[in-house]
Amino acid sequence: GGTTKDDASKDNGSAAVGKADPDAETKKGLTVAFLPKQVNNPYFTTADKGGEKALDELGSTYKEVGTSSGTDTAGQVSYVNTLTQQQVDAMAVSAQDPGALCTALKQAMRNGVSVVTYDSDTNKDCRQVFVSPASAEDLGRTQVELLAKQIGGKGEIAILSAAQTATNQNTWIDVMKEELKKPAYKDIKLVKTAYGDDDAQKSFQQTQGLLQEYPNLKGIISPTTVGIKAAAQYLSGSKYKGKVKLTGLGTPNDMRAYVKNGTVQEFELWEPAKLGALAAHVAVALESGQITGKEGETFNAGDLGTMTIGADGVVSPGEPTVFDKANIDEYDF
Amino acid sequence: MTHPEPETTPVLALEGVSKSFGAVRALRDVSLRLYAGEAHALAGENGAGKSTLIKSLAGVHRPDTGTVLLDGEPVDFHSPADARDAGIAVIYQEPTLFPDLSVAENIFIGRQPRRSLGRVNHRTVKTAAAELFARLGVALDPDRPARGLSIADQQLVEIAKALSLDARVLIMDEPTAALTGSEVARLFGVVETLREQGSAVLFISHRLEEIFELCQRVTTLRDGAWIASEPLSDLDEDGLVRRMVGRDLEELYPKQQTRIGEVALSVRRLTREGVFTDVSFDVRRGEILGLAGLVGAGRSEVARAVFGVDRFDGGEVEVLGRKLSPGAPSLAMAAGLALVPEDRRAQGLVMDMSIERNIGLTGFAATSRAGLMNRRAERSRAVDWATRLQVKYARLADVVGTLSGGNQQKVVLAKWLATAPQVLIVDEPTRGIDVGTKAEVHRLLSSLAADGVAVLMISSDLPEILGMADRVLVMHEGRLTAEIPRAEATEESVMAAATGRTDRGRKAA
Amino acid sequence: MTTTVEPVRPEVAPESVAARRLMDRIFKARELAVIAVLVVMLGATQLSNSEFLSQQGIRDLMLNATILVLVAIGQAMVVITRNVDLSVGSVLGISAFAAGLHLKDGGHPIIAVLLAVGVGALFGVVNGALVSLGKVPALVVTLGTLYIVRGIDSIWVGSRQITASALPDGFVDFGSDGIGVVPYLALLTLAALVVVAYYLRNYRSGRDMYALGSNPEAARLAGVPVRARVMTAYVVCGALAGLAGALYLARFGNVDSNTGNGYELVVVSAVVVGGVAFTGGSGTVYGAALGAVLLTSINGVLPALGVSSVWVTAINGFLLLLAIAVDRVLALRVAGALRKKAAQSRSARHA
Amino acid sequence: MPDPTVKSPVLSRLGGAVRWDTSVGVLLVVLLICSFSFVENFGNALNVSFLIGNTLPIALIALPMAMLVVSGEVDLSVASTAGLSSAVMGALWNAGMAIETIIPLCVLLGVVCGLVNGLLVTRLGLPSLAVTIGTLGAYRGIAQIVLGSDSVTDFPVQYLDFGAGRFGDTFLPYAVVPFVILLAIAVVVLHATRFGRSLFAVGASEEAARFAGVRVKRLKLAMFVSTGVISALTGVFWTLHYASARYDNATGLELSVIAAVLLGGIDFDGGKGTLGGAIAGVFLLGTMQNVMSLLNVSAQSQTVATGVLLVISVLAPRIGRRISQARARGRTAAPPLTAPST
Ligand SMILES: Nc1ncnc2c1ncn2[C@@H]1O[C@H](COP(=O)(O)OP(=O)(O)OP(=O)(O)O)[C@@H](O)[C@H]1O
Ligand SMILES: Nc1ncnc2c1ncn2[C@@H]1O[C@H](COP(=O)(O)OP(=O)(O)OP(=O)(O)O)[C@@H](O)[C@H]1O
Ligand SMILES: [Mg+2]
Ligand SMILES: [Mg+2]
Repeated sequence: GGTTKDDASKDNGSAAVGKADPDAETKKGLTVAFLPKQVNNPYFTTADKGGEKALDELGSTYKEVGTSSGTDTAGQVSYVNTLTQQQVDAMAVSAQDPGALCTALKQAMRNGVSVVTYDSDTNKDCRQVFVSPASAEDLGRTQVELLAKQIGGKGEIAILSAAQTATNQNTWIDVMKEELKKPAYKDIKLVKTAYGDDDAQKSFQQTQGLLQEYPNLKGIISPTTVGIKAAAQYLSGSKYKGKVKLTGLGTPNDMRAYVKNGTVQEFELWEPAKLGALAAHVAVALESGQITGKEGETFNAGDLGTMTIGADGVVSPGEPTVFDKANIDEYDF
Repeated sequence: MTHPEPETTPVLALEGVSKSFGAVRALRDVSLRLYAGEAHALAGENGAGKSTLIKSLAGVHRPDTGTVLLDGEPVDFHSPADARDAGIAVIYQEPTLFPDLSVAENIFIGRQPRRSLGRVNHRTVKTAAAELFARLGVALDPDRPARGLSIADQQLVEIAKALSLDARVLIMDEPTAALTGSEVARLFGVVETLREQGSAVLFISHRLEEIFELCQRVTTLRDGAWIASEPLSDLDEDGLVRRMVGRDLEELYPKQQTRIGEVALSVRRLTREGVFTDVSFDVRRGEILGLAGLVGAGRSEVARAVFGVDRFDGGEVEVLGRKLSPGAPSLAMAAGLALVPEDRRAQGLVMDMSIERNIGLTGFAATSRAGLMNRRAERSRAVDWATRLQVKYARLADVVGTLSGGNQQKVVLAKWLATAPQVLIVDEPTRGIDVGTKAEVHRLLSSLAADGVAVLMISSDLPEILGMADRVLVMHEGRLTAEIPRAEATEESVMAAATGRTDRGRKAA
Repeated sequence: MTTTVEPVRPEVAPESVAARRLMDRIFKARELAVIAVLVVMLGATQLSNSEFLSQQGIRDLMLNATILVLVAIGQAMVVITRNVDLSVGSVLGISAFAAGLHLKDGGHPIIAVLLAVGVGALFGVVNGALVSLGKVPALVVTLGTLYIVRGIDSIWVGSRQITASALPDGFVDFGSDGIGVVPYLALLTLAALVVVAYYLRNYRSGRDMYALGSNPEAARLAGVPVRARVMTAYVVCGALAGLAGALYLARFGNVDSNTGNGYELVVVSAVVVGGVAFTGGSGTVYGAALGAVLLTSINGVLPALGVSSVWVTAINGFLLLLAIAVDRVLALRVAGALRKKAAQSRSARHA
Repeated sequence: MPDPTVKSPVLSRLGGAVRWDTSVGVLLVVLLICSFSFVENFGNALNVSFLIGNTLPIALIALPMAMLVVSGEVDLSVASTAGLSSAVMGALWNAGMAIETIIPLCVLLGVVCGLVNGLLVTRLGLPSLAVTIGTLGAYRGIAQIVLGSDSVTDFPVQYLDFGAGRFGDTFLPYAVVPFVILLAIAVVVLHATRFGRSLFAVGASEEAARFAGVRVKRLKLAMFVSTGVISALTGVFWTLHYASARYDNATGLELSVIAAVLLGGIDFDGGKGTLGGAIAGVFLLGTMQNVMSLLNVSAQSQTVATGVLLVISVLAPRIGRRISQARARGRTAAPPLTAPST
């Protein structure tokens, strides 16, 4: 723990209910812990690196802890508890489960730790601010747009998701379904949502199954980095390469080979580093008393500019980036 | 020692060997010499150290002190394989087969005949095994798996395995304990041939007449110590017993006159498909009923079915007028039945548990209340019976597997006698038990009968059946072929019925 | 030492030969049962979905099976010696990464495959040494090495991953191409299968493994070099897991620190479904391979039938139960036949 | 050279000296003392209550699991049973049922799950490892069907408090009370009743136990059912403790339980071990993880540490025995070879 932890925890003892002072001085020397869904996951590593960089610039300390499995909720809870014990100043958590972390997070807040969620949210009374990668509406809408454009606005499509319980996947899928009801997409039929559990092999076989079950399938949306990568690998080694379109959320490094060999035309993702950086700024702003997590509060987020907290304490770094053959080599994450 | 020994160098010898297991001194400064062309017997009570001596010769145990000499040269066998490669074949006291492999492969494992590229020649393996069985006069299918073989058949496979080595030294630890006369005769014929061809033979048996029949010299051990090595021509059975136990032997078959009472166990038309058919008999209080037959006649199977370990397809069993439901040993025990099974290692004892716990296993009714154990009662029950049967042990908490074969058998007896049964079934009760203790066990059975217990005694030891039974039943191929009263029971009449020549015996009811 | 027993006239009683043939047939039936289930399942799926057994479909089925089959072969060998190797998933993951790293740095594909096999064999040596030198329960030891190797893997790999773009095209194509409908990977796997099966059946050391699993104590008394055999089994198992890792890389074009996680239970299931007994000494690698094919085919069949993935886990579980239950019923039949046969041969003996 | 002495005798002789379960207990105590004195933040009541609360699910299932392993069987479906119980709890709560009705139903569910395992093992004679790998998938699959991707969190506050709360400011979670009661029952049953005696006998030699009149099948069935029930209850506890009913709750817990039980000296071949050792094993692993987290040891290194501990747990007693044997041999070999006396 840092040297300031004692006074920090004292004067923020009731951070959640305190009053925001936008002009308060930005504190230095804080310890902010990142607790991703899974350590060693390249996506989260990039995001957390972003957070680390931002914290460096802010003069605070970064640390990362977490479970090596993405579905070890109990493990995540015990990490929250440990962080509470270690009296870090703030934690940025990507929740594996919206409810399971609640008790532990509330306990953390009672002990004066500021709690930010990023990437995946918990119930909203269990954290102060949620840093959303991009708004669910944006993500759902743009992915449907991308695929519709590629398949010429008509035909059967399917979704390849991660686990059935993945909260943000489900939110995006709901938005996509709403979106598809629009008249512009009346010739597109969503035939199935398959779940690959964010496991390369399972996602792979689910893709096979989709293509066997729906021989007329024109396109697949996979709003998960593992899923899109597995689907792309299967398509690129099969007779469907280039014929069945694939889009969704993926990282440029994962997808580079498939974009170049023509399996995939376009896909998108926000920049995870920005997500992490924003989470870091939010955490420091909370600890400094500049914000409390209420709608309308504003704070300075460094390179990202001035940010405003939206409804339900959600803030997001902006629209996702679309990657294609032309721009993919400009990115490295 | 003054007894003359051959002038030549012994093929295999032990000089001053000692071996301890923790506090137990199993061998103390023992020496032994085996000469080519001579059959040497090893005699001693249960736990005298005979098996330990053999294991020291065979590279299983490493002696603490002393040397093993091969052709006069000291050797250091690191493993059984070393001994085998030096031309020593061993039949251990307990069969050690591979249940999943075919009988033929069991015999040749690790040294199968090969064909090109070092591949195993499966055909030769099979024909060679068939040839060995033919030599031993055994009708075993070389292709059948060893799983499910009776103890006797397993022992025969072990014998075939040892013979297949064509070894210079053949060591046999109680190979005949489970065999009947005809198999023993065949075995002795083969061993005799080997000996004449110049092999050295070391033979252990608790049947003294076998020792006199096969061997020329004998070494006696007592409590791990060497007592004597001498030609058998100088000894008679009593003399040998005196060497072994240090005193004269009492009557081996102390049969008491008893009052035969009501029917205690009644078996009616019992049938288990493919194993035994239509078996009916009664055992009365105070009576010892002998059940004789050749190996594989199905006697053990009947006993197991009666006790409820195996299910049966037809017929019924009554104990003291109460019908037993099939397949429930616990109910049979509650009704007053006890079974001392033939295979003590697999069926009689939990080898990894202590002596105390093994004896305690049958006594929960007496040593627990409302399910809770009474440790003191458990202990005193175990001490009582272990002492009564003269089990030789260091501590009651010792694992039963460390006892010598005969002492293990006594623990099995103790475990069942402690239940104070009304009907006692004993299957080969004295297998591997030394003469002294055998007499003890016989006296015990006899006095139990005198106390009104009904005893059904299965034994392959014909003199034992003739000496102890009030009545003899004979089985052949899963059927009862004769019922012979004590007065008429002779080796001839029983063997005739056992081999299927039923005209000599009276037809069973 | 060779035996001096001269070949003799095969004078086995005629009825026992007949009985043996019967047993043989029943025994083969155990593996035939798995094949039958497989055929029925694939046929039914084809009826309801004609795309299923298209060229692409058949190739996919074979490709899906290869990796699990490879690992199952090695596992079967270990299980036959009455041991088990739970660390295969972790070993697969770490050797796949080793191969990937080599390729990423511009290495030669063949060297990369050999590297993966070598890494796998190395962990096989560790497992084999721990199990046979310490004479300790294999389950605990390999549960330990499962954790250890997984931990080392994730420390070493960190958040790095090898993606298709880092691999030479030829290598990735090798993962999906083949001769006609038969993929290269399947050919490789088949070769491994035949070699191991032939070895286990026809070499002394192979037979030793069955003996060892059947009765370890007896094996020692019979002079079987127990440690060497256990070590061989573990090394082969590790090497095959390593090879599987390399093929995984070719097939999926992707490894990270989670590759192969949880694979041990799948492999063990495959081996059990294939009729290799956990008590050692029985079963064949062909059976294990069939078990693996059956399990992976189920995973291919269900999506092709349009069964919602919600049901897949449950159906997989029930099918596994069904497979072992059927196998058991068949085994009981064999025991029954043995009993009848014992009665017959007894009549022969005392005739 | 390989020591060819049969394994069991020596084991019993030196058993008193190097009993592994006692060593694990000692190790746990030493670890606790060191942690209390040297690890910052370890000793306060809140942390200890976290430690206990997070370890309880494993400890609960370890009770019947240890006994099951002693009897020579194993149940890998425990975590799936817990998950199924959690999913059913969530589904029924969503359907508006009272929690007082739901919990007995979950117990019943545990009985059914245990019965299925037990009947397949005892009636069909299937190996439990294979059966429970099957039901591991089946139960988890049913859980997924029952609750789908829902996550139910709105259970009544007093129950959630019971699951997560503790007595005042002490380190004792409420849930410790039922655990201690169950522990006491299990210890008595395994070590002081005829049922327990029979379990050991069955595990060491099923055939010999059957010949001694032990009702092997009934005994095993009872153990599978108890395991099912405790697993289902653990599912309920898990749901309340983490305030979340999901189909994937407790995934992978079976390996943790088995690792802990084996670490505690329960012999996987059956017939050996003590409950005290098993529970010491559970808390040793739990404490180690807690301490390592507090010391900022990464999850990956913790995995390695767990594995190393497991390997040591089986190697150490054997190496110890080997050393004392060598010493014993050295002693007896000391006197000079005596000349043959014949
Ligand atoms: N592995 C062992 N560990 C401890 N003690 C042993 C071991 N093997 C044998 N003993 C002890 O050594 C002594 C001699 O046993 P051994 O088996 O050699 O007797 P035996 O003469 O063969 O008896 P039997 O006629 O009953 O077979 C016995 O007291 C036995 O308990
Ligand atoms: N589990 C089994 N499976 C198959 N066959 C068996 C099994 N147990 C025994 N048998 C066979 O049943 C037959 C009769 O058994 P067993 O030899 O025990 O009878 P017995 O008359 O008691 O002979 P013994 O003199 O050996 O006691 C034998 O041929 C044996 O091989
Ligand atoms: Mg002996
Ligand atoms: Mg018999």
